[in-house]
Amino acid sequence: MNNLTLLLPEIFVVILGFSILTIDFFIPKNKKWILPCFAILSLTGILIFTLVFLSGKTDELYGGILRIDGYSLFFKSAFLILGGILIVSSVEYVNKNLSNQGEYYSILIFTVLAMMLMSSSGELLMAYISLEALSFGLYVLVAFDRYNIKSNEAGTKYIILGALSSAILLFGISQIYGLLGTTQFNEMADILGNTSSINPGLLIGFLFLIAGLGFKVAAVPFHMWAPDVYEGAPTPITAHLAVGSKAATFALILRFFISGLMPLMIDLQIILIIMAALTMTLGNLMALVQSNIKRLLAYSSIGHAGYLLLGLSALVSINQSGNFNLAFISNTNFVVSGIILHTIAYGISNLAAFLCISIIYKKTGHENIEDLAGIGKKSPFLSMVFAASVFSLAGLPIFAGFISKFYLFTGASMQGLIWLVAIAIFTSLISLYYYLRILKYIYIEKSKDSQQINLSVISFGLLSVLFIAMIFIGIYPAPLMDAIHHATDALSMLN
Amino acid sequence: MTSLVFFYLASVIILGGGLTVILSSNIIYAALGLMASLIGVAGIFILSFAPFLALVQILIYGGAIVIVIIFALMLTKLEDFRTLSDHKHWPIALIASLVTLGTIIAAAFYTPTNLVSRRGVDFDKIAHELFSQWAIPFEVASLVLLIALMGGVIMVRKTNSRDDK
Amino acid sequence: MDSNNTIGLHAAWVIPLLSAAAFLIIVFSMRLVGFFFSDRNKLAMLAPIVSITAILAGFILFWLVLLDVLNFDGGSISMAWLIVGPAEIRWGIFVDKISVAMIGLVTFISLLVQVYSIGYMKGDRHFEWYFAIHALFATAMLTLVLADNLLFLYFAWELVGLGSYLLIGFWWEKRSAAEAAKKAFITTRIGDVCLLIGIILLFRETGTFNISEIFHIAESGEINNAILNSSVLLIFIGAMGKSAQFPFHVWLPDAMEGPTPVSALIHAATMVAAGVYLVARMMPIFELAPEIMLIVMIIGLITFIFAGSMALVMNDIKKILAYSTISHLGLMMLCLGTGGVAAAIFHLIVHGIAKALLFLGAGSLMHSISNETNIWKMGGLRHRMPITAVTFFIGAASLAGLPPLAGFFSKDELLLSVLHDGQYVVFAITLLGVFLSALYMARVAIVPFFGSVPKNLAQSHESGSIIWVPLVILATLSAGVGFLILPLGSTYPGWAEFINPKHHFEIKPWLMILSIILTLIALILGWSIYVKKLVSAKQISQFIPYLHKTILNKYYIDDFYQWVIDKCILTFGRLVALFDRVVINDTVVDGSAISIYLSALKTRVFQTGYLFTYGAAMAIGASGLTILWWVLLD
Amino acid sequence: MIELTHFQILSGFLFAIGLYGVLARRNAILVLMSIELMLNAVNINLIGYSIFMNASESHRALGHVIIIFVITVAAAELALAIAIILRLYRNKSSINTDDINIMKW
Amino acid sequence: MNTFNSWLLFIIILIPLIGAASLIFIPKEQKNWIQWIATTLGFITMVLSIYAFAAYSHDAGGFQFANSWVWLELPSNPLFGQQAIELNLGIDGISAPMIMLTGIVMFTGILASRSIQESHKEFFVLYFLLISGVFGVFASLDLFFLFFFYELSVLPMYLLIGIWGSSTDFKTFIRTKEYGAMKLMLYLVAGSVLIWISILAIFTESGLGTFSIPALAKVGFDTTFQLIVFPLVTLGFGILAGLWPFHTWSPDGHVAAPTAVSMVHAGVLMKLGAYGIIRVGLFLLPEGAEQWAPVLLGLGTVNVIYGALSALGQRDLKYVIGYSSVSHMGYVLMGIATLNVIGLSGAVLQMFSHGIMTALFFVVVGVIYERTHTRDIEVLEGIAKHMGWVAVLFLIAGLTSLGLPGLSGFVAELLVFIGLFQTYPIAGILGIIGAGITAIYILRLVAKVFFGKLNEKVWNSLLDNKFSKQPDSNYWERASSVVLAITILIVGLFPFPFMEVINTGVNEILASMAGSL
Repeated sequence: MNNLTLLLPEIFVVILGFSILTIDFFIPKNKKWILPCFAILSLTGILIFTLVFLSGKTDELYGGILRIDGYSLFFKSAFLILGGILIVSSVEYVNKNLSNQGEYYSILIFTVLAMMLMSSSGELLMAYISLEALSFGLYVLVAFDRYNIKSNEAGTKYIILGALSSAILLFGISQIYGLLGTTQFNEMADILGNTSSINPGLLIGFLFLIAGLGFKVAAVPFHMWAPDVYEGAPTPITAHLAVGSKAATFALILRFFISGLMPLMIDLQIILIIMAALTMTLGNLMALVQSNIKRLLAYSSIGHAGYLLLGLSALVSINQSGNFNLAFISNTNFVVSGIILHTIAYGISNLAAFLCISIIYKKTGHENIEDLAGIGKKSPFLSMVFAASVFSLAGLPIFAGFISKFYLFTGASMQGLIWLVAIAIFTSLISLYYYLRILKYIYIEKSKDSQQINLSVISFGLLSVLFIAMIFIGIYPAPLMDAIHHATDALSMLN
Repeated sequence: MTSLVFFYLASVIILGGGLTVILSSNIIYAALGLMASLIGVAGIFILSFAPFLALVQILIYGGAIVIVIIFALMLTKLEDFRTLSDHKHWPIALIASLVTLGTIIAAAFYTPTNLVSRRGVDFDKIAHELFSQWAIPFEVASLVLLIALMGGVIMVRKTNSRDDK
Repeated sequence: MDSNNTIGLHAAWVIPLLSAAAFLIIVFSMRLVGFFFSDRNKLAMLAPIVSITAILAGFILFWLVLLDVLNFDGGSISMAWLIVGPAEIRWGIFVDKISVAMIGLVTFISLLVQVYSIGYMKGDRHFEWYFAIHALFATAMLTLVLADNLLFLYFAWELVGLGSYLLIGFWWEKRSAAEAAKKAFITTRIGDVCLLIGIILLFRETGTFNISEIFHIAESGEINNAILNSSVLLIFIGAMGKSAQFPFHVWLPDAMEGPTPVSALIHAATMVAAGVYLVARMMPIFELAPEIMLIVMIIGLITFIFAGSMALVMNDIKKILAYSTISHLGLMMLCLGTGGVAAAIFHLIVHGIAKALLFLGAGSLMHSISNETNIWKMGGLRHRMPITAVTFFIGAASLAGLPPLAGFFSKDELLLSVLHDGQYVVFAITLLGVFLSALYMARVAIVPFFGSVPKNLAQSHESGSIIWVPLVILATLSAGVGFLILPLGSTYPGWAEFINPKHHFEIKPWLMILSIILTLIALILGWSIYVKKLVSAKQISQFIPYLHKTILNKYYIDDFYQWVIDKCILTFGRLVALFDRVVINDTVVDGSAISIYLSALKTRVFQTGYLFTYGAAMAIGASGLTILWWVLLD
Repeated sequence: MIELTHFQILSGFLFAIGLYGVLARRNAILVLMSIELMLNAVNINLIGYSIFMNASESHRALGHVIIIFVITVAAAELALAIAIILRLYRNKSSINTDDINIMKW
Repeated sequence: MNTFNSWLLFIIILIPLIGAASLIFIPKEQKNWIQWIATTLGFITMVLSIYAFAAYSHDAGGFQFANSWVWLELPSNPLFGQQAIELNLGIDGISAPMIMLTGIVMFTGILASRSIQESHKEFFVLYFLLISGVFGVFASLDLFFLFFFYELSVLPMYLLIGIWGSSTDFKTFIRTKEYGAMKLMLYLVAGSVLIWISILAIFTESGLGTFSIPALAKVGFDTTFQLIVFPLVTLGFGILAGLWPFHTWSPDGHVAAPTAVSMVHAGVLMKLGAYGIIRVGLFLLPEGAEQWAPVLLGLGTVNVIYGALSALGQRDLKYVIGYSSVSHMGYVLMGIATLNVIGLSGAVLQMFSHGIMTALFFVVVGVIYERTHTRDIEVLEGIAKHMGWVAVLFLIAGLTSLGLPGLSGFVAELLVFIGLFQTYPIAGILGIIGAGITAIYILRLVAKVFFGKLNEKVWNSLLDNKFSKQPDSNYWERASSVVLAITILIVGLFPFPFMEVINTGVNEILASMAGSL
């Protein structure tokens, strides 16, 4: 019998979403701050509840459609935290630039729900429908700034290409369903492990599926929407796109690959390698010539997606043939931990960067790199956090990005992908140029006016939290790694 | 054999409708072509012993979607309805679609399958599956619809709030 | 060696340390005095007192060492400085007769020059600093002569160069002084580079820097002949640099930009002799390389003649003396080239004393006539400055080789040594040089002191006692030191035997007479040209105009060097710098960065902003990857 | 007899037609219509597999279930897309995809 | 005391980090507080670093003050079991002098930074980060942390140069500080890219699952592997050491950087590259080193001659010094390439000596630039008249640079030459010739800039009004430069105690090389 109580966290989140929508009717316009406060408090409550309630529980619902395990627990908590951070970072932006606050927050919360479901789904249809829920939320949120033509354009592009990608993804699912007869990850692994050769129909299935997922994580050549949409979306939503949707998709992909596609990985590896190489090269290269900061970070996040893809392609070691053996997957756990760590580190840094951008945008009304000039003087704390996030993204110590990159690359090179790692490291050198360019404008260029930027308590608090998180993970990642190892172990236990 | 005739008939309708959608220079024709194509798909469903799906197909697509599209068309510029043109890059589009087509068809021929003869699925079974095994995705789908609804409202409604300048 | 613990040996290493201590005391007190006393000048005399005390103590200790050497034949003592794997580098001293003689010379001349300087440098802005460098120089020079290993010698060698650099550039506010200091350092540096190469080459072959051990190994024939030859040659080039041998002689005349006492001490008596000393010291391995000995001789000869000819046409009194120094150093080298160590060292001492005397005398002259150096603007000063004049004459006559002054004996020994070697052609040319040297000595001694006194010099008068006392002492010595060549009693068997017991004192009367005649002819010629004006110098020069002009322009060697440095090396440096900037930096480094940037610019046109492109990329990407995968799997 | 291949080819053609439409049409709403074609191609594919599949009934029912989901999502997607496109139309007076390129490079 | 010793290195790394962290919380208006805290912490660190050197027992040898802490557990692996990344600290005879060098240069850098005009707080925060990174590299016995600290020391460079640096602008030749900073940063990270790749290669190839250097040294890698990876390591670290033709960041970067940063960068960070070649290249990949030594030697020789000639052609004082660093680092590379005790010891001593010397150069030039706002050799003349201290100290640095005996440069270069002559006499000769060229450019500079007649009118127009009372260096700058000068003298005159320690380290490296060959 399915123990539906295990879904309590999700149910609470749904309830929270609806209650916000409802409460919105009853509060006057000038009291809208109640909404985010309520949302954050509830999310915190749900987070604590989830941690207490789900820890140590391992179960599957409906024969594996949803999996409750350490892995999903880790990501659920991460997404709940992310939801909280996104809401906090949205408060000021939404207040100033957007109407329909209730809808905004509730949709945001629904996307959190969708992400939670993605991380725990163990089946393609469930994965697809929660992916769509996330996408729909994002379509709306991207276009939320209704009177901003960029936002409209971003929304249009996003939804049309999103629909195209979901058509492609669905075609892939249909092929897999038809040729394997199942959409369950576990069963797929069994079937794939038993069939000796793989047929063209399945190739289409998996590749179209990967194409659809690749669209979400902005992997080359499915990345082209990303810069435009990142640029046009309201800044907190850009952060969501860059962090939330990407992390959730990777959470899904990881579970899919490890519990479903492991037998196929030797064959799939080459495609992933090509995609990874293209993604990190192109993303970092194109970021060199950007002048809009959000667009720049969009390309940078494409580059980071490339690093994560590098991790995916290193799930099995290269130069091995034949069936599973010990050496073949001996380092898989290492790589998976690396991917998760990098996702987290990258997510935190990116959140900090986008938060800084949205604060600056609020004050200056511009998002071009040139408009960052003199921020270092105007707001030392803000610029320190911005600089830290930029360093972290560039992968320099003492920030989180360094250890995560190192860990990921070490794992990949242990799997024999040292050449791909070399490309990755070289692209990260290229990336340093544009990151430094940001720093140049922040600290070195002088601004025309000397108007101070005052941080609100909320922004200050959130920035400090992110800053400390970046540094803490950077110099003492052991606690986080512990949690990640638990998550990883849960994943491989299912294998 | 009869079924094959019907299948071809449906195929002709579907593909013809599809071609109208992508080739017609009049948008109303295109919308009608879409409708024809969708109804053709409903025919395929009937051939596959899935009358419920056919019904859903006609109701949702034929009844709702095409109407929505036509409404949407009415809300936008009417002038260029009859002068639709394609991109000047359409050959690339053609190549892309032909490559995809080639891949899919080649795969269809090269893929060994383990088949039985055509048979349907009981309506009861579908209903049972949908509301027991797939209850949660179903709930999530409702969430998707809700979000779409909210999104649609937000996008289109006029508000009196301060941003309506 | 059982003599390792003699008092003299310990005294020997104390000598340089005293001066080193003096240097440190002066340098620190300079700042302390400035710090504690507002009026620095009151305590300015502290510096000379400290430094002179040190050098005086050194001079006294010298006698102790000398006594020791006479009794025990010297010895060595050392301590570890650096131990690296197989290489053990030690700080050590080695006392033998040559080094003892050099210590005597250095301490003595230093002492006199420093005393002299109190008067000469009075009131200078950097008075204390002057004595500090003197002390530093004394330390280095004494270390140089005492060093028992080549590396330590090189160490001191370079420090001597530093002292010279600082003293030449003492009046650094004068552009010419700054340039001269630089030139001196760089020119000698070229020699030093070769010297260092030679030393390390020897180390590579023998595994030691110790001079006696090197001799030992070299004599046993364990060193490859080619390497021995090249290292000996390199060492000789080092000596050439320091001793201003042709073609490295250019720095010495310029070095006259320094204060005159400095020229007396460093650029006449001591430092420039270091090269000669080095060759003499290394003679055992030079003798193993006869080809190099020949080169030494030839270089010496060329220098002797060339510098002599230049000394003959210069007008600046200090320059004349400088060229004369070069010329005499050439003579010593020539002699060393024939193996005449004792003679060369003897001449070194004699020349050192005499030349110091001449320079100090010139300084005395200049001091009283407001630093005029052109001899043609002087004249008739023998009446105004009798002591200076007389001592100057003695010095000049000694160097010209007039008996019974010291120069006569030493020159005689030198000629004898050349003759012994059987180099008759060389001998003939040397005689020409001897003639030249007497001639220019006559010129430089006669022109300023005879004739009529120019009007602007009417006020000139004799210098103070602190200046003329050293002159007198030096003159006395210059006259008397020649007798050291003769055997004096039972403990002293004559110079040659003292230096090398195998040699014996000998006299060739015809040679003596020949040299006396030559000298006299030269002096008379000088007398008749410059005093009696019987022969016009101008006419002679017009007789050979091109040669005269060439000599006057120092054979264009300076110009050539200037050209090499300015046009070749500097231009080459600029070219390399330009290459670095334009090719390596701007083209290769920036170029690769820019090409990445440009490729990004080119690539970004694919991001058209049109949905069509984005969708096409996705579709083609998806099916393209599928096909690729399919192909790869088959 | 109708065979699986028929379904697959029909689906392939419809998918390709839809894809062509998405890429080649300039009117945003026509693009959406083409996407509907692609989704229907997926449905044809699914129903084909579902009825020919050699598996238990619940597995075959899954095909139908997926089709229902696809239809639902397609409808919702279309509605939302039209809403967003209309919003764009209000601000820009055009639904021509060629005009939607403020952001590029 | 033993507990203290085992924590010593950790404390040395930690103090600057604590300094950086604590300075963040001090309000930026409290300039005095900031400076005093920085100076005090710097002094303590210097004392500790000197203690680390002095207390290093050359009799015992090996890695001393060693201690390790588990930092991050790696997932257990069926191949090599449970492993962890450990913070593994310890110094041997090669790193001990480097630690001391860092301490001295860092402290003198702080003294020389008193004249920073703006944003003291940020400057010292970044400076301390840099310092902590440098100490970390020298003290780490773990490839991961070596790399970690390496990157940490690179991290603040861009801002340090970009904000507090200065641009060069002769009409025909312009280099902005942003350019210099960017180039330096990209170059250093380019080096770290190669290092990173080779670290990963070594880690993977060893199959031990550990980054610990002593453990990896025992592995004995495959010859082919060594032949491939050694050039990567050498190039990576070599970029930092100014290896030709990857040296161009060094002059441009050092010229643009503010005084203290130039000091630390040219003085210590470049050594870090050479240190890396020894520690990673020679220690872990001896066969590769053996095979590639001639190439390294050739490049080192080019460095020496090319750097010296380039320095000869410069107009900017700091560029001369920048290129002289390139030239002098050539000796280090040559010394390393000899692979014998003498040459290698010479290289290590040269690292120390050049570090101190170049720091002294930069202090002095920094003073001149601050007073006159120009570094143009064509403009400056005879400034010794008003800047006695500056002139004397510059001369000391210059003489060290040209290898005058009695100063540290001589001992180091001499050992390198002796070492070279044992294996590659021709290179040795070229090296000595390089020292000759050094004499030319240094003396030319001294004669041109410091000597000669001062044109008072030009001087007054150049001199910053702030300094019209005392154009010479102030007490802080004097203290800073005198400390450096005294160090130069001590090492030059009494190298024995230094060489004992260095020798221990070098012998161990070579013994381990000989063992694995």
